[in-house]
Amino acid sequence: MLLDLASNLLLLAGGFFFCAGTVGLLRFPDVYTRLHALAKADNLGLGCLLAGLALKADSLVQAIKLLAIWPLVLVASAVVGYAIAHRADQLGITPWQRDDR
Amino acid sequence: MIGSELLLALLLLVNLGAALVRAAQGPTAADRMLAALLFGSTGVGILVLLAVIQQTPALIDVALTLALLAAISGIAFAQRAWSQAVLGRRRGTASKTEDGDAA
Amino acid sequence: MNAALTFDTLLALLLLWSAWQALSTPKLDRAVIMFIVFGLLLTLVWSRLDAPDIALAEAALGAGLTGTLLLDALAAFGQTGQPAGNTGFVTTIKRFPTILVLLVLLAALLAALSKLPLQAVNLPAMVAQQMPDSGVSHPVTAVLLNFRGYDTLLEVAVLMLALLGILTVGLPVERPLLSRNLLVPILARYAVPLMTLAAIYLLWAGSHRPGGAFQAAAMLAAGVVLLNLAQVQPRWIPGQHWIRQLISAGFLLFLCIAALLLMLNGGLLHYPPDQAGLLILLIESGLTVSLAINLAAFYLLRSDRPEPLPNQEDEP
Amino acid sequence: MIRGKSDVKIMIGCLLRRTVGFALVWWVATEGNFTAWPLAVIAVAVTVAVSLRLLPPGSTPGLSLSGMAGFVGYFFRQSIRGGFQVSRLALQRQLQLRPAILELPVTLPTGLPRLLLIATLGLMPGTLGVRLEDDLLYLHVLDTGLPVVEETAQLSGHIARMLGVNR
Repeated sequence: MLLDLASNLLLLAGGFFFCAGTVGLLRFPDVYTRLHALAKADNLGLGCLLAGLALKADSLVQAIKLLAIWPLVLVASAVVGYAIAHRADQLGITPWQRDDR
Repeated sequence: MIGSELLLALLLLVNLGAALVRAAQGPTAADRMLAALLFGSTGVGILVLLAVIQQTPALIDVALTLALLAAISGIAFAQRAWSQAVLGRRRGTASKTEDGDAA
Repeated sequence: MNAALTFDTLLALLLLWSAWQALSTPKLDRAVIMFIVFGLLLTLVWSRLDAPDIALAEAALGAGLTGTLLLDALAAFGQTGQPAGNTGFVTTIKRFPTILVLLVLLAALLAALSKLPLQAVNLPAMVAQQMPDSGVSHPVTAVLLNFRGYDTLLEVAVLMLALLGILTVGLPVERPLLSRNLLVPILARYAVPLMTLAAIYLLWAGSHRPGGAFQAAAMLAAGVVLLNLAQVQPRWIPGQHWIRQLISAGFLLFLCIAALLLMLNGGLLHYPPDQAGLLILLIESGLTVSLAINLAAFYLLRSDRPEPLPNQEDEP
Repeated sequence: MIRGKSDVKIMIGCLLRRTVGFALVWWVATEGNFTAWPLAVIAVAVTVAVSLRLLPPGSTPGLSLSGMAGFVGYFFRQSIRGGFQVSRLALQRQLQLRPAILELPVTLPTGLPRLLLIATLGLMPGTLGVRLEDDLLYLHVLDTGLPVVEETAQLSGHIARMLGVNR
């Protein structure tokens, strides 16, 4: 089935982005860069995952309900990301710079 | 195709475990909080997958609740809790750990 | 290959590890954040155990409200709490009576546990048998509000007692926000109507699927807390009597209906099967409002004495 | 504050839009179950009342539908790009980050348009809003070589078209 294939591909992509976000959280050097990793990779991962599951949903309204989770998480993570970056800046945390030795 | 969802849920759970390492290491309070935020978004993903795997649509409501509420502790952290005293150090560099006791 | 078993084992290990981290660290911020993480893992555990009701309550209370409350407490105490690691000889002596009492309690509990008959009654079957008389179609709501209504009554009373305790010990003074940003008020103004709708949805859902008064109240209380963080809703002060009146109102409604049924039917909270559905919805609505204000009061109720040191740091 | 006829019109339009909107949300949440319609009516009424209290009619800008379609399309494209870019940066054997804080002038009017810009930039490739001071936006960027200025201008354009304001 084409739909099943597309759904599984989306699920796979979701898993990939989630992993990339976690690797970013572990490897990136400071608060700001880690926020980047979370805000972009994780949210895209969740979007792919929800879209993949929505393709397999029993009814249209259930698919919409699944997809409706995404904007909620997006808005929340955008506001929290800005709040934490703003507070970090206010505390005088300077962004990590590459030491060009 | 329940198998693929279960494997993906397992993968996300491994991600949570890795994020738990970041929450334990810090070095700053903000880094721990970021790990908690990752728990929020990844947790929503796992809950939705479990809803499909276990055929329990009610878990989608749980995911929705989590999505609506996960932001509040992050905002409370940024606006009320994160102060210089908690932070300790001005430069947030990964090489130095603030906690000598980081597990 | 058994992916489900691997998943459950890993989940259990993560849960135990985060619990250990939260308890063992001497640093308060780490303990609090680990506790938030622990709550999120617990939500997943309840989901795996096929208990979506408890998962929903844990997601609403544990991940949303408790974490926020603890972070607020952390900000109030700072890092001044002495490290937990100083176990000198004197402290051990001081703690000895406490440890002794706890050990005796543990022994008593273990003794009681060993006497407990295993699988004495088949509870799910009994619940299913009585379901037609309960007035609702979701077993957990039926158990909580019909078959064991007095239990819920007592739980609500416990929350009220907690608030009474806070009022007795003395409210903390209000502290201004450390940081303000312009996005949070906008988020609050757009999100809180949605959270209200979600709360009523959870209340409705409680009659036939996971949901109910506690979860709806937690959602509403979280909305009030968000409004407070956005500086749309100012702190509550003890002089505002409507807070106490509303908190008592839900409890009193529950009590009145219970007393009425006692007089009519001769049993505490024995609903007549025909009106059970409506009565339960009425009680749940009253409880939701009371519980929401009670939960939000833990966070919003502050002493009306002024803050001695204003500490404004941010742009207006 | 309802004074003239036009205010009444605004009020009615606002009520109508919000009622329909929240009823749709209720329909999705209950998965199309309308057995409990009296409760649904109460729920929508309470929600509309709360939303009127928090966002009085006239405080929300009118949305242009075509502008919104453009914004959503741009948002999708850019968030996919952003996800790929962060993944690439995270998975490289050696970290290739060249982060910095840039100052950009903002031309969007104050209020919602600016705030939407900051919020959206946090989800776009390589940018994260840090501070807004007068007309200057401080952005943390992952790589100084990225076309941040052009992309921010494009995003501002989409927001301006969606909300019907000048950039």
